[in-house]
Amino acid sequence: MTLLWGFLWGVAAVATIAGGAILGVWWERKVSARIQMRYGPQQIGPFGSLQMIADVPKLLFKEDIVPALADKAIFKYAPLFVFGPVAVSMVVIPFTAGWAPLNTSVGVLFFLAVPSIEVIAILLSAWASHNTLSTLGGLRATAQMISYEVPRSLAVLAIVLLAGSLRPLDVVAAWRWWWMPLTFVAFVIYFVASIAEMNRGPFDIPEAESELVAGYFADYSGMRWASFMMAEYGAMIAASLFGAALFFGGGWPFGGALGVITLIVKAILIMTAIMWVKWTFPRLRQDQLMSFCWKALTPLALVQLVVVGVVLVWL
Amino acid sequence: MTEQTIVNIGPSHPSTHGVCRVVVTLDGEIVTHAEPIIGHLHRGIEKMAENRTYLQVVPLTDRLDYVGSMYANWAYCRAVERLAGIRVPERAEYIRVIVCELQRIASHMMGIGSTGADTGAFTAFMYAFAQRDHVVELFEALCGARLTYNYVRPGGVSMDLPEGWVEKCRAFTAQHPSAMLELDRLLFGNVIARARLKGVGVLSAEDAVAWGASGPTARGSGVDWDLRRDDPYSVYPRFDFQVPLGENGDSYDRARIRLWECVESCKIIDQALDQLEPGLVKAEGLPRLLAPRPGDAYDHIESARGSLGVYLVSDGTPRPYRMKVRSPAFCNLALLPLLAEGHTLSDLVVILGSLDPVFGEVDR
Amino acid sequence: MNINELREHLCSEYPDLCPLFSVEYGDGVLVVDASRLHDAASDLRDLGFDRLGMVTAVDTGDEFELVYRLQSREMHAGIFVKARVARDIASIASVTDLWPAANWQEREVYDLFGITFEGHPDLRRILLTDDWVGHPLRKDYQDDRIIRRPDYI
Amino acid sequence: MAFVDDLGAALDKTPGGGIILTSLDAVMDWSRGKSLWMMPMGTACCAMELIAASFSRFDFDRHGSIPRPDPRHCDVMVVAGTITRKMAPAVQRLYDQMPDPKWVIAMGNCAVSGGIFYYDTYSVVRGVDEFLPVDVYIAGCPPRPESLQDAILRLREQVSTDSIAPGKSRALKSDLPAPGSPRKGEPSTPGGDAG
Amino acid sequence: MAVKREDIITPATVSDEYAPGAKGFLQKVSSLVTGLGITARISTEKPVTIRYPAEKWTVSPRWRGALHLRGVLGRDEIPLIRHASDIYNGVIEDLYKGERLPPCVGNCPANVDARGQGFLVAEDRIPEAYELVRDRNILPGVLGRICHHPCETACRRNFYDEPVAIRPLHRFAYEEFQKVAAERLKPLPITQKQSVAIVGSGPSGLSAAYDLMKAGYRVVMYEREERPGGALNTGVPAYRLPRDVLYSEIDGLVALGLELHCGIEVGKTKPLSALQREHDAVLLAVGLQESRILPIPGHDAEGVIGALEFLWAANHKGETGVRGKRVFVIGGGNVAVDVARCALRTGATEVRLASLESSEELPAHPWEIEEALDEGVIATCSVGPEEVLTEGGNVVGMRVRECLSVFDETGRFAPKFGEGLSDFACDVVVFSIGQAAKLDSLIAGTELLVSGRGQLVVDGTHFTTSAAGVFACGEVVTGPGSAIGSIATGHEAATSILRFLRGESLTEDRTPRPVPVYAKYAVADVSGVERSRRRSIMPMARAEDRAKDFRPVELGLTHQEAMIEAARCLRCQSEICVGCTFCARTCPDYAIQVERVDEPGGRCLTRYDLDLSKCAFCGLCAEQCPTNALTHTGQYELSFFHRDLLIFDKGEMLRSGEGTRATGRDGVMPPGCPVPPRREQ
Repeated sequence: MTLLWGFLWGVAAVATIAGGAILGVWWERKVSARIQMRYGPQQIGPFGSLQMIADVPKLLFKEDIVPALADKAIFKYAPLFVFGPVAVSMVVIPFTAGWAPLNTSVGVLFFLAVPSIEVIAILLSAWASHNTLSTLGGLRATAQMISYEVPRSLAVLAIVLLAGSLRPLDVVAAWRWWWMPLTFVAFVIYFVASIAEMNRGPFDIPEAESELVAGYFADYSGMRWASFMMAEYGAMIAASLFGAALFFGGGWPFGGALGVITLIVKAILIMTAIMWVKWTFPRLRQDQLMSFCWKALTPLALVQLVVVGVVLVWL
Repeated sequence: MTEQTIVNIGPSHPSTHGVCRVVVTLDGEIVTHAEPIIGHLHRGIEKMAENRTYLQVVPLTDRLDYVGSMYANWAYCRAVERLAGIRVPERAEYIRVIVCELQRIASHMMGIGSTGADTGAFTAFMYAFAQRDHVVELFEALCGARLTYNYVRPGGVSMDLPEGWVEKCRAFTAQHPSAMLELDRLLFGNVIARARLKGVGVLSAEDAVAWGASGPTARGSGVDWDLRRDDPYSVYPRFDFQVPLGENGDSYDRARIRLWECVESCKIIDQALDQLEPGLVKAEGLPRLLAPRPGDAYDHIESARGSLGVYLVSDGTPRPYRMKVRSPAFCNLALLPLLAEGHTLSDLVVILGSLDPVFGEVDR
Repeated sequence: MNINELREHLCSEYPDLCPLFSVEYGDGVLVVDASRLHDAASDLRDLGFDRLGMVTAVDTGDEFELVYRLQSREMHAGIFVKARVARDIASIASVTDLWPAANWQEREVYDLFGITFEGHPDLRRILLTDDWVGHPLRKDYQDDRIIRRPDYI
Repeated sequence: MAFVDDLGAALDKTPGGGIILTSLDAVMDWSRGKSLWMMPMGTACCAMELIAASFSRFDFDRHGSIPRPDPRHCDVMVVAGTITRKMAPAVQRLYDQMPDPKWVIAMGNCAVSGGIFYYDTYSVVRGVDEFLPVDVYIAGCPPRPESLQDAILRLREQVSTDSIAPGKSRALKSDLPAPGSPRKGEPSTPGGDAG
Repeated sequence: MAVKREDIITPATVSDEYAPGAKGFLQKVSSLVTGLGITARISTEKPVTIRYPAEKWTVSPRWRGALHLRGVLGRDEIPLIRHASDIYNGVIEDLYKGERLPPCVGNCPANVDARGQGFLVAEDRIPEAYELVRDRNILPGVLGRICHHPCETACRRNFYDEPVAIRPLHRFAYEEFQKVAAERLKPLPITQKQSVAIVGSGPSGLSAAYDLMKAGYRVVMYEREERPGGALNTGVPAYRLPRDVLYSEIDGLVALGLELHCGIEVGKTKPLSALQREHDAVLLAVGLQESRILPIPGHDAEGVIGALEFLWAANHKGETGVRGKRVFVIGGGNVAVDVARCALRTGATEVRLASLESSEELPAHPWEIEEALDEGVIATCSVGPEEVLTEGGNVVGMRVRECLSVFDETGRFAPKFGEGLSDFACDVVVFSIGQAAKLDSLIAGTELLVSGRGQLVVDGTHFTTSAAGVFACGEVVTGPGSAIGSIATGHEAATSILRFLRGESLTEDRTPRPVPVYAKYAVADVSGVERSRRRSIMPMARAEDRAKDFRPVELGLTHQEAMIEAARCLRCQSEICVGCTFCARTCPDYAIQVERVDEPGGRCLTRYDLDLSKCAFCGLCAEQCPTNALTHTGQYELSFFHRDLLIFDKGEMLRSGEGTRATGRDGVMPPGCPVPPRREQ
């Protein structure tokens, strides 16, 4: 029974992520266009919102190229493992007060841990492509994603510390507005680390267009490539939702369906901010990225943790 | 020492600015050797010029440095004029200065923008390109082409300024410096961009001179050498302008010099427009077929990339016997192996971008 | 520095180069023997010509004329150095040791004219593919792939 | 494109599959036509206009066409600029790397026929159609970005006639020269005029 | 955000560093915020995108798009500039403003349609060509020999190779016309009651007379000499202008209805006031009658003579009294050269031409000087006359002073002399430094005014004098000038008279003749030019032969040569492609191929192929198209499904240049060529 329930939730999550990614891509194209003094997609649907509807069937029916030198089995199925964890991680998001698809006591940990499986998939796909640039991209991605787990987790830990629970629903329930100023630094760290986790600008080093062409997915075409893109946008959506839930109180101040909408609006704002950052800043270099993680973000997260601890003690 | 990887970048790669192939030997992510392989755009223009009349070579020179066609036009025309002893009317010289300074802006916008794109700041590229679009529009109104102008001709320029052009040009120079200031804040003031550009690809002044670097590449290293001021040609001595210089010789200096040169170019354009007087724009009585007496001549100008020279040999027929283009981008690109060594792959791209090569000119 | 001052300066420092100096179209030209080119170039560099602007060659029919354009920052002057080499033994000393700038430029001349530069560290083709046959800028270059533009003026 | 080919072929053979095939074709042609991602194969001057085309002023994104640097993600290769003999193998290779269905736009006269570099040069390929199947030719040296937009819109016309079933593509209502008509404009020797 | 322009100062060094410590940290953080702020601000602005294809970009008028032809030979006729004299200036003005005025027409003082002449001659419609020229140039046969041809100077052929031989074609047209003159010269009907008297039968008077006759007026002309022609008769040497040509052309005019009375000197034989009474208007075209002689020491000695007198003697008596003598001609103008050459022909042993100007600045036409030098005239340039050396009242020599410069910086005549003196031995000194009018007897008894310097008071644009109904034209108004210049004034004066007779305002709606400035051409290098494209060479008598007598120097073109020469005309500004092939020649890519047939009656452009796929869009072809037929279009939508569609043939080149798309779809069928009729041998 649980299995069936889980399967159904999985399908729903995949559908949500796919739909969300489609809209996310459209939103990104519009946001980046406005920042760049352009209009962006315009011709299909109102404001070009159905542009991705045209893109997806096309990608679906594109030739599925498997390079001759690639490790065929791994090459073919690695994209699934990129997309899967992101989809699965969605199930713990507390959409509104008192309701999450999967209400588990280690939900926060689950959310932080499960998407990390993606790293393995990325490394596999990069390796399987048998392409120097892809391999470099995969290696970069691995280093980056594993490193940024640390400040990200520490930042979330600040909230967990305040809430006293790893259950996302509990965290949302315990959330108070004054947490916002208190954990602002933690949110910034979470925000930055999430961007790095999902390999987006200014941390898109693994797929750096101007250096590695497309990095680890350089040799993927059609739907397989689309699943990488979907994973990226899915991760962005998941991170935005989760961030909105944890740092901005989920559906607060509303509950029920209105709470879901509030959460989504908050998440869209965070997503827009992620895009805004991407389309404003240059890209960091690999070593700078690592030193930024270990020398700036991680200590800062620790400091934040201490501050939160002090506040808790003082209370 | 770990095993070395050989990575092949290009010839079609988003950040090689054209069709350059760089064979990079990597030790981890560190470049131990970068070997640019050029010639993918070698079209044999110098050979073709030998079977074209002097006038017909002008469109060919357009295709040399396609980001700064006016320069190649001008350098070539100066060589022809020197060879054939043509005196250029003053108005034509002013117009040449104006269009070439506009061209400098257009070209530098491309250079700065691609520096942005190389470091991942694509939006800065868009902003720079929007400024370039203004210049391109001015050129379109002037000579009817957006890129390959064929405007500067032996003996002057092909057409006089159209009506209302001066006002449009003034409107552009009025807004351009503040746009540049904003771009400076967005790109060169940014902490990430500085981290990416500063200390990357440091070129010493001695190396710059010995390797024949010129233009912003040399000036970034503090080599105070600008043909417009130090070997004055045309009407440049009549203008008051400053030559921006760098101290460190890194990619940051090379790229940022371009930005400030644009501001200085605006100054020159304003002064030139003030001093512009009516008159002829082309030397009178030039026949369709120029046949300079046998001899050779060289002339060079300061293009956006450095000192661009044209060496012409005439044998007395209406066609050049030999044309050689001294391409600044070619000489600057030769520095890449020197600069890239010891940096990461990401930096290699930035260094290549900061040299701002245009492969039409490198390969000819 | 104008051309006469340059001539005086050159004559006072290196009297042996003086008789080779002439003026064409306002530019100083130094015509040297191919065997003496490297010495002359070295002298000129010591004189203050710190930049090598251009190295190129002209196919004059039976000989190649190598043209070096030197530029001096302090003197604000430029000078040509020309040397002729025979077509069948087209070879001349490289000036890469004096100016590293000559590296690629000499490779280009080698590529397009087939003139070898002795002492060049890395004399390979640069613009054309490595398996290219012939040297295109020679006047007698033959290539079936060239379509001659009809002679029409 | 194995899956699609098989599907198309299967539908074509199945009785009654024609209807499904037609509607599927309609969906696919619409989808492909509205989402022509470009592989910018910019080598020379035209590359500048190609860049300009996707930038603020001309904004290809409006048509759903975005430039992707990676051939694997692209549908249409825009060959913009002179292709030399040294470059041609690389272009060929990039084309081969693109997944089917794929199209080629020859942008600018250099890519169409060598253009200004047709005569007297030893290193230029006279037209990219010597080794790639070109779908749309754009004249211009360089063409305006609008020309490229026009070409993309025209390519949509052509894409709209494609079918996923092999050999089922409809003929494009275009003005192709009559079969067997001599190629116009071949160079002849000058003369015969009194000018 | 807006920063003042002045506040943007280039830093001394661009290597900017963050401050150390906390300040630097703040700078770093604020740089991120600044960046976000800039992108946020810009994202609120309106995008700069052009929404193609809904919004189409209007390209600049100079846009170099796909080429198109406005018209082609064989389908479109070349317009002949043929209008009544009184609206002619307006027509020229309109053409000039519309940039449709051919340089040859524009540069001719009388605006003779040389382009139309070329067209008609090439079509073998030579009598029509003659009549077309005669409309504006009353004596084509005469001017075809003596004109200084400003048309050829401005001819656009100069830019390509050599000018079209317009003047020899006038002469050729005259010679051909003589064969059919009898049937084509019919008296013009007199439709008006009024009549006009013209004093003087020089070129200006004749042209005015023709204009008035065409308008239907009776014209009576009075000439002082026994034969008509004015200065052409008295001044121009016979080796340049055989008198029978002059007389036969004037006879032609008489045949058209001109009443010519020779041997009547108005003012002596018949008073001017009588003419004013008899006729409704009087036109004075009396020319200049007197040579100017410098009042230097010895100017009244025996052997000093004026140029006009000298030439009169040479032309009428064939003898000037210089046989075996040394002649010293002072002056550098065309008259001086004529004098020198006449002196040679009348037996002078040595002829020396002394001019103030240096040899480059000589006012005489270079070809005249060249011919004179060929014949043995010695030129002494940059000298000013100082004194005529006399001995017993006879000339024995000439002393001259060196002249440093003739004109000052502003271009005014202000000769500067040096110290150097030199003497030349000679027997005859001819002053050829200008002429003056002698009007006292003519205007006696009328209210006409003369200025203090003896010149008639005339309005220089409308040619009215101080007396109503009396007009003046020709050199008496303009001073010494060219024959074609006089003819131009004749047309203008005729217009004034027409308006006067009709009672219209002289000035209203009257466009002054525009004098466009055309580029001066350097001599082109024609070494690489095919034979067929070069100018027909006018056969000349050998220099040694011609220096001895007054037989014509130029021998004329044959029919064949003339036809070929006329076909060389580029029909400038006609906006009809005539197949001159210069676009094809100028094209750096050999993208254009042009062919035409030149059979009279079937002249046609048979082929015009533009290979758009090779075109570099450099604009060189359209820039130098002499006819402006080849133009750029604003078309920028140039995408094709097939490479062959990029080759535009003649029909597609004639497609509409409006709109933005040049697909070749709207191309029309190439217009066919008329079948050339077989020429009768």
